Amino acid sequence: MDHLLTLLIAIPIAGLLPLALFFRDPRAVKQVAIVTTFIELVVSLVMLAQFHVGEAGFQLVESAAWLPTLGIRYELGVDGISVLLIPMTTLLTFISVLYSSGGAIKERVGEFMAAFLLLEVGMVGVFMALDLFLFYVFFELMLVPMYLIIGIWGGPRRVYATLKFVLFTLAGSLLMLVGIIAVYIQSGDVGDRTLSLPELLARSARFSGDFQFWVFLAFAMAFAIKMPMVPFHTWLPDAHVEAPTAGSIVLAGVLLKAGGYGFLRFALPLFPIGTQAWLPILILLSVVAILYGAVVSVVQKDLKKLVAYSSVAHMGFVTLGIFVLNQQGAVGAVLQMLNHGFVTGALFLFVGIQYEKTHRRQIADLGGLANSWPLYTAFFGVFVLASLGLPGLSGFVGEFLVLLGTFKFNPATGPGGLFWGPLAAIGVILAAVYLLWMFQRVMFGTLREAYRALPDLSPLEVACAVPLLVLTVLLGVFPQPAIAIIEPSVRRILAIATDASQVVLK
Amino acid sequence: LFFALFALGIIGAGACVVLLRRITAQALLMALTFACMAGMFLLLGAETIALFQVLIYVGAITILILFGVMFTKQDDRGYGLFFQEQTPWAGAFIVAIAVPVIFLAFSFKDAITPSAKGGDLIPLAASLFTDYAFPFEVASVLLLAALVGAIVLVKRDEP
Amino acid sequence: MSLADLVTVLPEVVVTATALLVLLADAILDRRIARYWLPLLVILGLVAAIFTGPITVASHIAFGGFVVVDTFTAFFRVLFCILAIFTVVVAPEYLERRAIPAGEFYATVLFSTVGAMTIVLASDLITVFVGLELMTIPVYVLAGMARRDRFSNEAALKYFLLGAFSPAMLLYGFAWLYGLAGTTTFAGIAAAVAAGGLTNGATLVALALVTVGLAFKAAVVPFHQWTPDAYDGAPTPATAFMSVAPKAAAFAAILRIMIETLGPLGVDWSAVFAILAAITMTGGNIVALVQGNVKRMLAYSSIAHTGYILAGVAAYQAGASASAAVLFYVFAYGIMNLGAFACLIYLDLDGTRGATLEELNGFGRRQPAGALAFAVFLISLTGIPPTIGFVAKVFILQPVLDAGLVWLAVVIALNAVLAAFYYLRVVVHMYMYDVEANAPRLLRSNLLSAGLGIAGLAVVVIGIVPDAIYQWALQAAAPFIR
Amino acid sequence: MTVPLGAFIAVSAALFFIGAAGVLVRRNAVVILMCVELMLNASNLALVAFARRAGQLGAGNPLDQRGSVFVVFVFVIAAAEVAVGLAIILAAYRNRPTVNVDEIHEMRG
Amino acid sequence: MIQNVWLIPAFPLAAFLVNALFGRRWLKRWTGPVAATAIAASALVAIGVFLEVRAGAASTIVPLYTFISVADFHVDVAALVDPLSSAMLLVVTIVSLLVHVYSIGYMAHDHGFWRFFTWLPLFVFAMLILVLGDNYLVMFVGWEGVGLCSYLLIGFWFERPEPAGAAKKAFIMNRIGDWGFTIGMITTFLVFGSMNFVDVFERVAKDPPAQGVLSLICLTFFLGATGKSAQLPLYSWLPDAMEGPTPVSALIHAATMVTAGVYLVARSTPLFDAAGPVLAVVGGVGALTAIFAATIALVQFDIKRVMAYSTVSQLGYMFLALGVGAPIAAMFHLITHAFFKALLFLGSGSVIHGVGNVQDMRQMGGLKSKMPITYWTMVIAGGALAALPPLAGFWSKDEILGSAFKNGYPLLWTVGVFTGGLTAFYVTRAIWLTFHGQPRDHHLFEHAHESPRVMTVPLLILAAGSVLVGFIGFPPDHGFIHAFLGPSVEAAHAGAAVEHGTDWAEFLTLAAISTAIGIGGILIGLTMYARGRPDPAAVARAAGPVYGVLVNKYYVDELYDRRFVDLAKAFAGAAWAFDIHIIDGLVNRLGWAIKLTGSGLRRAQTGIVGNYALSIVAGLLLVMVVYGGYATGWLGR
Repeated sequence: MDHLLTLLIAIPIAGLLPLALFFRDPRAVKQVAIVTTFIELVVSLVMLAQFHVGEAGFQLVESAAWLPTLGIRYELGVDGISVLLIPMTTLLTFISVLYSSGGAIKERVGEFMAAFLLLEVGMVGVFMALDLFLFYVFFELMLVPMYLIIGIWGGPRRVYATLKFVLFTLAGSLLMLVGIIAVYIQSGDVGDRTLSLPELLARSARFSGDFQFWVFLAFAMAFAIKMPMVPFHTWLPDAHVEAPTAGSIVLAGVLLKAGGYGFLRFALPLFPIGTQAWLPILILLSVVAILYGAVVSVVQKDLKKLVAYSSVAHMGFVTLGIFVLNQQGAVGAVLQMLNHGFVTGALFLFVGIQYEKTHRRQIADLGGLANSWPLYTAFFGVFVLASLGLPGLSGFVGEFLVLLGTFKFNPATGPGGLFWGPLAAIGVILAAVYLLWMFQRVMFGTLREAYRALPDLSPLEVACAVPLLVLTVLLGVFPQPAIAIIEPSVRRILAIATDASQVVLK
Repeated sequence: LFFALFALGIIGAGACVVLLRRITAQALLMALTFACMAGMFLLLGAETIALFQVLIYVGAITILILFGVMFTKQDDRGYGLFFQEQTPWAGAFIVAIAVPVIFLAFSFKDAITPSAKGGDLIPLAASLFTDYAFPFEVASVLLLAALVGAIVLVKRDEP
Repeated sequence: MSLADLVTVLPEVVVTATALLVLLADAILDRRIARYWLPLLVILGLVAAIFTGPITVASHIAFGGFVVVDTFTAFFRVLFCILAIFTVVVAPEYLERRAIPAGEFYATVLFSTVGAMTIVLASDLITVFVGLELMTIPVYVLAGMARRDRFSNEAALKYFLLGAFSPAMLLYGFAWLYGLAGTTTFAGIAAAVAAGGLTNGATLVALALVTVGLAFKAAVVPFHQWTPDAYDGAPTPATAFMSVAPKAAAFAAILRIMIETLGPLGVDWSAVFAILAAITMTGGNIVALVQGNVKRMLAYSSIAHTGYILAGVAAYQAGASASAAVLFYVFAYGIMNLGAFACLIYLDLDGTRGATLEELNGFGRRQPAGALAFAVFLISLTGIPPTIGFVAKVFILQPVLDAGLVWLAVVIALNAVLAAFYYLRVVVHMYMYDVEANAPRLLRSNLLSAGLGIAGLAVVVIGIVPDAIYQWALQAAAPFIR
Repeated sequence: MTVPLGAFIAVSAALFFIGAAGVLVRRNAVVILMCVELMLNASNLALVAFARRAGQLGAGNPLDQRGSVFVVFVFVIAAAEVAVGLAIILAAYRNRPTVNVDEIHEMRG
Repeated sequence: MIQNVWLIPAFPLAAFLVNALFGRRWLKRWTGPVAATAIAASALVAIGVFLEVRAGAASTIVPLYTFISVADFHVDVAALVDPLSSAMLLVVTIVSLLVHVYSIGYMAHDHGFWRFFTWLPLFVFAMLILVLGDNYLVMFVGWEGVGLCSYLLIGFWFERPEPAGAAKKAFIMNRIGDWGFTIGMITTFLVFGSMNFVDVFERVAKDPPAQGVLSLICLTFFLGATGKSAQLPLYSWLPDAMEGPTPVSALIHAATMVTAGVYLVARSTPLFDAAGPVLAVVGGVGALTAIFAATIALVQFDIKRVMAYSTVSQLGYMFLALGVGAPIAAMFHLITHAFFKALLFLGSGSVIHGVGNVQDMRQMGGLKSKMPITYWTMVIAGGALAALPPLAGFWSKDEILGSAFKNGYPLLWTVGVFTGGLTAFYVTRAIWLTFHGQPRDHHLFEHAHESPRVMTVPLLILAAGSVLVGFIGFPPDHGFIHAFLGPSVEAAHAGAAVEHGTDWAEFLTLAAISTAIGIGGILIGLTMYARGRPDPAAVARAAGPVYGVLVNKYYVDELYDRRFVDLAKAFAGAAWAFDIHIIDGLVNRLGWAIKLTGSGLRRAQTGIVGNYALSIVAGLLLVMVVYGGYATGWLGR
């Protein structure tokens, strides 16, 4: 089938219809949502199966005129990077919906599921869009549903958190919009104006240095806020703390990836000169994020906040890997994105489960849970270990490759890999510190009477966790298949991004 | 000579309208201004316009205003209240703009020969009903609309 | 004046006729019947007007060159009719609640529409001025139509006094233009300007006066202050109408006069417009930010939108895309802003003033359909895809950047963030807070819901496939390419 | 005897700004209305003067129609405005017996 | 057989999976046997492999699958079978087997039985990966794996705070070491373009890179080693690790895991040889650690802690050996130590088990009669530790000291010998306090009993080992082990000592000296504790401050736990405050400022028409000015 990607976008929208039909009946709504997201998951796997491993370029491309007067196209396609991120997205969405249908969401189920399906459209679309305009549309499309999900089903300070989330993201993305239009206009200097990525890359001419400098900044702002990179990260803890479990899972698992993905997909290949210009600052910020995020995580009192700050650190590895501009780094970054998607998603899932049972999230109020919840402890433990980068679990491979790339990083001026590498590696130690300390305080020690009666994981919750667990282990033990998919595309992007032979306009 | 007279009349009366405090007097002075304006038009050889001027302004509008004055109780309170607090500012701005503008006004050099030689009625009417037919119609609609509006606004609520 | 001439202005004739018919019908028909038939009649008339006028035509002169019907005219004719229809659709229940004479209301709306249409027909200063007045005077009336309501009175009074003051300036500016060019037709003036005879101080005076006069009509900061009070106090349907139609007309006039007529002076005025645009959008947003009353907040936000549109005007050197952007934005703004105001009609409060944020709490539960529509309009006003508001912003940004006004583009972007704050806050109150005890009663109105539903749908659909409209706007902008 | 066009324009300008000043400084709605009328008249004067000038330059009729026609329309508009204006003032006066505009500021901020 | 070497780790892994999945619900008590049999199986395979290698099979690489391969970076999961690894395999599997068997008895009454026997095989698996890996990355995987298992097993009794804390401490300290390992490994790749031992060693032999780089690599690796093998400054986790079950201490924290560091350095001998100066560091640290830990061990009363510090000290010996360029000696001591230290732990475990979970020696005494087997095995082990000929410890340790002396490190030699004396003293003290003299706690004494056979049998086997293993190093310098390991570790300077035969004279003198000192230590111990003169308490009082320092372990824990941790927490707290008040604060203030401006502008909206008109006029003025400005050009165009 040659419209697979469009299908991926269409399925959730189609799911809205029956949803609207049974709007008032929670059970039916849940079933509809689960079925829809499951079909979506299956289709995305089909897409993965259809993908030809080893080819660098875009595959399953669909292209049609959208705004012919402006030469803007509806252009979809996947390459080695997105073809893995999309199934991750669909899986996490499915799990979120599955978990939420288990009673985590009690009121306005219809609205919730609708928001989630819309959200899925945006998330899937972001990873497939090849036209900058289309990409932006999907990028923003993720915003509103998440805004509602946090704002309606969130915690006590949800309104503050959700507004903060939206304003931060908008501030960045609107600047990016200006940048996109600037690109559109500049592209007119050779041939017709266009925003289609393949088209832009195909044109041998490059934008002028100054132009790249500023436009890259515009793009970088959007992605850096989305990632989030220090110092634009402060929306993340609030958003996560207030968001409902499912929201946190998807927010951490997928939305943050949009930033890293955007860097790789658009910022690097389109603005090599700009990249070079901003490289030092971005590397610095990445390393700062790794250390800073970890350090701040150590003293967090709220479980979700801790995981949130740890995400900051983890995403620091992603940006670091991207901007050392070598294959190990970039591949590591992508792997780290996948890993973070599964692991942090899982961590939020388990924090959520724990909260559902105990109604406490302050680490101080917990303790000794391992005594009554062996299953929970086992799962949670594995994900914690994966998150602190234990070899044999998914966290390690990505971080290791990023570090390797960092060591290889050897700029003409300024500190090189042998300076950044060890610094970044300290982050790995710190990860062990805050995660294990948290684990000790929450799971170990004597169990409180109040929690003695609480049940262990329910079958549903196990069902949600198992796929993530399996993937975490597989990615950790057999990363090569994934790498084989990712590497060619990464190589291609880096080739473009580091190719100086391009003609520079003006 | 006439010009000076009329100009004096216009400006003087206008100023009084702004400055005086007895409202009826103001209305009458406004009428005077209009009258002088008509004179000006005569000087410029636009009898018809002058005629309209007398009819519409000196006649209709002044009457309307006077009605307005009658209908609304006028409180003649202290001078301080009678001008707005912002008067100094207003004066400053107005002067700042007026001076250069009036100065620039003199940049129109051509001389005008005041003559009573008129007869602009026919061409005026003609153009009004041929070339300007459309705006004319629109204007009539405008009057209608104004009529309706006025009625709607002032009529008492029907039981 | 021949029959052919009349045919060219058939839509205007039709609308006028409808107005008279309505007055007549209102006079003779029985209240209860009138209730249903008047709106229907008006809508039929407007639809007829849309179809009696050509949608797209090559430039076509009539009335001895004093009326020009071109693609631009056609675009705005349709737009004005649509807006009028929308207004009439949302109004009835409200008018009834407020005991506002429906017939006169509709008629006045129609008169104002005719005025607006006249403006886009005009080919010389006189017609434009008459048109402007014909458009505005009825709007004063609309504002004051809730006779018993002090706020309505106040709104009307303020609007009238200022609305009489600033056109005097406009008129005086016209007078000088006439004096300078020796003619009142756009073509003539343009020719004179092109001849380059107009670089002396007197021109600047005229230019300034004209600018101010038009800026006032479009509610540009610092000539905007009438807007909040007028919008706030006027009966809500009237507000909905006056917040869009006159503004659209004002921009039509601005395009005609500033670009088509005074274009060659551009270097002078485009810079001023750019500055005004920045001030306007920023000022409007910042003040809107601190409003507690949604109606008033929307009033300020409409000022901010003026700023965005003005940016498009300022970028007119980018060519057709600029004018097209203005047209498209005006179109988009018309639908979403009218819709947003109309959504307030649901809330049945005493007095004409709008609901406060608190009164909107839990609106999402009490009136799901209306709330959804409102949310769509708000999101569109914010400029988040996939809505018409988003594409409109994109279309504006493109010429702005094309004209090299990067700073203005950035200002627009940042302003959009500010706007997001207060627009989304409304959504927050509708969906994220629970209903309060003293929440106002809700008006039940299928007609209103239907109208809003269609508008909301349009906002989204056009937001996804805007190409047709944009192309139309491009054609409409054709007259301004030079 | 001839009078320079500038003089006429100057007079009109003067009147115009007198009117404007009136609008700014007076508190009585009716008076403000009068001042607006003054401003309109100022425009009229300018228009006619210009028309005359144009007429002199152009052949034929000594008075250019455009200007005079414009003036006529201004008359019409002025009349309409006054009518509606007074209506509004009266309507307002019913609910709030004052014509002092700066006492009418319930809506602000 | 070698081709099937992957079976060795496979069995424990299988056991782990089986027990993990079915242990809690179904297997319960059977998890023990399952694990034990699995280990037994892999032990058999290990023996097979060992025999083949012994038979002279060339060192072979058994690839399994590609682990990571990006651009020029390529790493397989592959096993390197050579004498070194095969020997290690043997030790690991056998000791593990014994410990498993022993644990079945020791843990019999623990409610976490199944958990124990889930983690233990996992540990063995990881350890075997560590041993077998043919490159640093895979080794690192095992390296972290064992770290994890030690974390899990130290924290086995997680309900109590101490084990949980100790576990965390262990893991984090190891992480600090691993930081070094990571850097070393990546730098290795950057320098040699590979992580496989074989390639790296070839390249370093062919064209050695700059001394500085090499030193960096070795130092970082050594940092890793200190973490894992509890050397200064990262040793302090090991004593705390005694919070774990005793068999764990025996297996992980005595016999196998802690020796990983030694194994790493021995593996990398070619690198370290190339980087001369670093060796000195290694040796120095080793010696320092040895004496440092031994002194602490002198005064401890918790029997397991004595053993722990002794382990640290013995590991110090091994590093000393490596430092003086005698990797074989190091491995030799590693092997012997594995046996007698495991025995010591299991023995003390059996005591603890016998007296009902008491570890304080001051409450024991006179247990000799109650538990003879334990006693005698302990004595043998103690002898081995004290390096009494002809027990195992004697040969290995003496070889270390010997090579230290011969290769020209007299200072290290002296330290070593002196430490030997201390060792002898504290082991004597421990055994005496435990088994001899009058029982100090009668209640406890009454209930004391010999452990069941399942525990004593392993003791006996180990005892046999402790006696005999030493002879694989006989005759000194030319024993079986030297011939066997020589090729794999001394590739750099192959068979340095082989030309001339054993120098018996030298050997005997050195041996005599050290043995004498050892016996001296024992005698002092005996006199003090058996005769009570000089009375230990008196000595302690006399020693005064010194004694205090020793009892408090040089206050290192205080330093680490309090100072460092508190500092770190304070810093982190500051960072968080910064986050909230500065970074986030700025954002909120911005919003606040905007709102303020808004309400300011709002006041301009007075509601008075006049003012509005005024602002219009003002605007007019403004516009005129700007127009004028552009027209006259003073605003530019």
